[in-house]
Amino acid sequence: MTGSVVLFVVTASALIGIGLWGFLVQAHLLRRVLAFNVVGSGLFLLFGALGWRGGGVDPVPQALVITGIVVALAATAVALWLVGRFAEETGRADLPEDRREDRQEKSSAGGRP
Amino acid sequence: MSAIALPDVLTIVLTGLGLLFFLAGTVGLLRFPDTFSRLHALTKADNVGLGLVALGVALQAETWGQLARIALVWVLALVAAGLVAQLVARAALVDRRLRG
Amino acid sequence: MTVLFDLVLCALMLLAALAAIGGRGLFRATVFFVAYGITVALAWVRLGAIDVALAEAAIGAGLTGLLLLGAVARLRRAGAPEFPVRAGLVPALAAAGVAGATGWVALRVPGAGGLWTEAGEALPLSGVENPVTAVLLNFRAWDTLLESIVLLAALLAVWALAREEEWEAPVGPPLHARPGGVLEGMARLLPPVGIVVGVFLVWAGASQPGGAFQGGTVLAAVGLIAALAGLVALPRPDSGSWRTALAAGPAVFLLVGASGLALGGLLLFPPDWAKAMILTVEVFLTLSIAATLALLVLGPPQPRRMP
Amino acid sequence: MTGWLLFAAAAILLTLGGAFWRVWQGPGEADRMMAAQLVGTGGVGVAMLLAPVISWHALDVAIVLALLAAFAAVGFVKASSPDGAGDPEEAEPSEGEEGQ
Amino acid sequence: MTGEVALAVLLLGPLLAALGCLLAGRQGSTVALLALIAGAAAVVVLWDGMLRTGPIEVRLGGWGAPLGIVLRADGLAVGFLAAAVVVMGAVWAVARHDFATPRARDVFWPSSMLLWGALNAIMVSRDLFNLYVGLELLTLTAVAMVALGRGPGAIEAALRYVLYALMGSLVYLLGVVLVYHGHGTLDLDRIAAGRSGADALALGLMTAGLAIKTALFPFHAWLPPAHAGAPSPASALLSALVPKAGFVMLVRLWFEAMPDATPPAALAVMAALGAGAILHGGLMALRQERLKQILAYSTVAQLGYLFVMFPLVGGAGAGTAGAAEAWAGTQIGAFSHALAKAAVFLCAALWIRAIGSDRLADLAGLARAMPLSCFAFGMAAVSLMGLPPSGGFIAKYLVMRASFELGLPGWGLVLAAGGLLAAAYFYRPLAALFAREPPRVQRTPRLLEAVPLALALAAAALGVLSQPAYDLLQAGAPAYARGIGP
Repeated sequence: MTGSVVLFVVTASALIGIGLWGFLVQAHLLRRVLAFNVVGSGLFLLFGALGWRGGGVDPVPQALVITGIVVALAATAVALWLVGRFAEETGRADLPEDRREDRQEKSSAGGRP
Repeated sequence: MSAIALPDVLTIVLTGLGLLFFLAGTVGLLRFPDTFSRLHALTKADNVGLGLVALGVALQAETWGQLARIALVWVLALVAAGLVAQLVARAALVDRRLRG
Repeated sequence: MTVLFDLVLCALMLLAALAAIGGRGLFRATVFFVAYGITVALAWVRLGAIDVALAEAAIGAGLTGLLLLGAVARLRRAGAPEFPVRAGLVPALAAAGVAGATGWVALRVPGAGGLWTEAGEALPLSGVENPVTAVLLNFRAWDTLLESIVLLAALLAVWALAREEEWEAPVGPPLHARPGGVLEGMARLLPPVGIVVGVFLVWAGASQPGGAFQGGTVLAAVGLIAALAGLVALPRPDSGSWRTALAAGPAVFLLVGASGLALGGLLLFPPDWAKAMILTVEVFLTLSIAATLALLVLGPPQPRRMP
Repeated sequence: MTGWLLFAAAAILLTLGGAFWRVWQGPGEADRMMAAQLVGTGGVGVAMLLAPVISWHALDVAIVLALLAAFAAVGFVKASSPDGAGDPEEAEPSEGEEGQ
Repeated sequence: MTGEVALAVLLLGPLLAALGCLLAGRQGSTVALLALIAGAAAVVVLWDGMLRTGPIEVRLGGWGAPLGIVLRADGLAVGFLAAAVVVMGAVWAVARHDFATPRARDVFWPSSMLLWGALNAIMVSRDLFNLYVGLELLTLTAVAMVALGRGPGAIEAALRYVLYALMGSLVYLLGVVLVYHGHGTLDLDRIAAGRSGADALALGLMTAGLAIKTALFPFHAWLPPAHAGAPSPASALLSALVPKAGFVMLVRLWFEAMPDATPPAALAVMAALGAGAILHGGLMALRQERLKQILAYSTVAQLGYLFVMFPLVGGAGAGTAGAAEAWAGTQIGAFSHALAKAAVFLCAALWIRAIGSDRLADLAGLARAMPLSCFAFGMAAVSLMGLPPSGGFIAKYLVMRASFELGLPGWGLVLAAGGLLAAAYFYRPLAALFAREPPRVQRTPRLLEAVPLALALAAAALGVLSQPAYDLLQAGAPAYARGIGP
């Protein structure tokens, strides 16, 4: 059974890496929320895979992962509605500091007012 | 033949057929030229595939509870697929007309 | 043969995650994320953690998908531009570093074996047979109580986004559907089935996979389908009955927890009373979770334009 | 038997890979949503095939997946309607702009 | 037993009150007042019980570690519980008049009670995952308050806050997963008893996550816009209390759970980030045009003070009398910052209500119309600068003396530089307030101005009467903080 554990641990770590990369690289806010969810599910998979033995997973990580999934949903809902409201107000879906065309002007202004 | 019990044989045959229908549905999804023919292929093949798999697994079931759940899954999938296909088709039509 | 299945499943998960994050087009990213949620739910089934698979399927594939699709539509209507992924070496190295280090340490460091034995020994005293429910609603009841309140806090944050004058408006967009149409037919057919499944999941949670969160999520989902078809009059944020529903679960949990003080300890469930106390808490908790999740997905109150 | 069921489950997963290709290509949003529907049905099939192998409670997961796979499609259809809250069937394609 | 009842009141009370406020609608503030009175009484009971019998421990559900969750009210926790009640009470007094509209009222009162409840839960929890859920609840309530702000930047500030917070809590959770893998438990004391190869990486990840949540430089970008954008009474809560939760968690992790996984280099890095926060926060505060932005950057700087103690308490200094001084000084500094920062933000709240703006130019000559609150602002500024007689001064003095004793004078000089910068960025608002301009201002009830004054006096009193605070901290302090070798 250890072969499968290694596979799931490696996959979970890779998912965390993909999600983190997506969160750091993306400027589009909805994609960053999506990347957050990928990191979250990868992290929970890692938690489950490490607690995996024979037929099932250690009940404590299972309970914590369920709690984590619900908390992640709550945070995602808040973030997505904020993104929607931000887009309605500014017509943009990225934070000012991530905007490419503002970068030149920002560097000359020397940081945020 | 006695080495494998009859229900197991039937399960293998049914799930194998189901698998083929899933394959057909996917091939249809990939090969067919336009949205509506894909939708047609997908909905038909997929649900028959699922039905066969459900029958195959039902043969392995041990309690009535499990049989009831398998039946519920199939019915739900059938209903949902039918409704969704109709909605997706209509949305595609509206989408085409707006962009058309 | 299990290795073949595991390899294909893991490949699909990675593929879906990469496509969801790397690909162009918001809508495509969202569809890939829904597909990703389904593969992760299957991974949890493969690990034998059915409780978590239920939660992931209901939340990951279900509610999160609806939230994302709604957000994509809203961004498109607000005219927010999309733009390609920016390549970046430093972020890639940082992400690879963290992921690599985590994977390496997770594989190299011998596990301490977790809490299998402790949970097993304490299970008979917990009042339920399903160990996960025992952990959630007895051993670590304080986490679950705080978590149900996190949902309420999130809803308050979402409602705070409404402008001052919008507060009197009903919650969510002005949902409507063609009378007698397919969407309305669906909204009449699925909810009864969903309610049966949801209630079953909650009731069965004591002895088999299921529980308040999974059941509550399914109930929220079918409630939303009815709302999406315009069959349900959406409440206003200041509607007393809905606020009572929101507060009922956490309130009962708090009172039951406080009553433990009289029985000798905070959040104490004496073995012979535990099952009854846990079930009461679960019933009210499910009601509140379903109401809170549904309102979270519907969003802040929005004024109805006069037709 | 478990070997066969796992093989069949792996095969259905591969067909989901095919559906991923349609999601990637598109070209229309309806095509992508259709493929997502296939992924949902395939997921239900895999969950059912795993039931006899891992745990019969996997059928509950299959039920939830079947119930909620339709849910995402409803979300898509609702989101793609002109005002984001309507129903594609309201916008009768033949009568033009009736759907706000 | 009474200790457990008091703790129950402080943990379940605020949550029940939040539900009460949600249902009470217009009477939300009265429900909140009742909860605050009960909470204050509970803190007094805890403080007294703590001094007599030492830390109060509660095994939730009777299970105890490793399966159940253990709560412990030690000196540090009771200190922050007390600071939280005082600040919440003051914010209640000022906020009663501010949140009149149904939207603001129905969101602020439940959220503030939840924020208070989450803070209390974090201060006494001994379980890593329980701390995560508490921190998430704290963050979501804080985001709700920032989103309540009416200014143009409020939505953007809340969005940036949520994004930083989301990733911070996940990075922290990744560390928790590795700890559970290595130790098989989530309880701080059982983790301290064991060793695991994953400790270094786990502590690094948890620290990074908490540094983001505590807005420690260079992860502070989200704090200034959020604290400046939120309504002023909410800003007082955000600046005075919220980042302290992440700080206390870091202290427990570094010095109580994993003292051996913290090499001197890592301790120095934490202090260096603290120094960076002090300098960056101070310099940025000098360049702001609006009072609330100055105060927000002042928070970034003041949070930097708290991390200077790391190389003094751990590493070479571990177990010496100097370490105990540095630890006690830092905690007293955290308490006095909570009181003083709440005072200045509440002053800002009163002034914005009176003249509608917090631009320095508009504040000119306000002292002649509202002398009480301007004097309170001055008193609080004295504490934030670390001048005698104030809690801030005692804190700075103890940490500087410890740094010289332990042969690491550099960190002491950093604190001195911080004090100078604080004096510089507080000079501009003070000069404006006490300028000769004839102000035209709408009357503000004297009683309201007494609230920030009370807080400022409390911050000053912490300097004069630092002995009770010192005794409280020592009473429940773990070994490293009592000058006893680990």
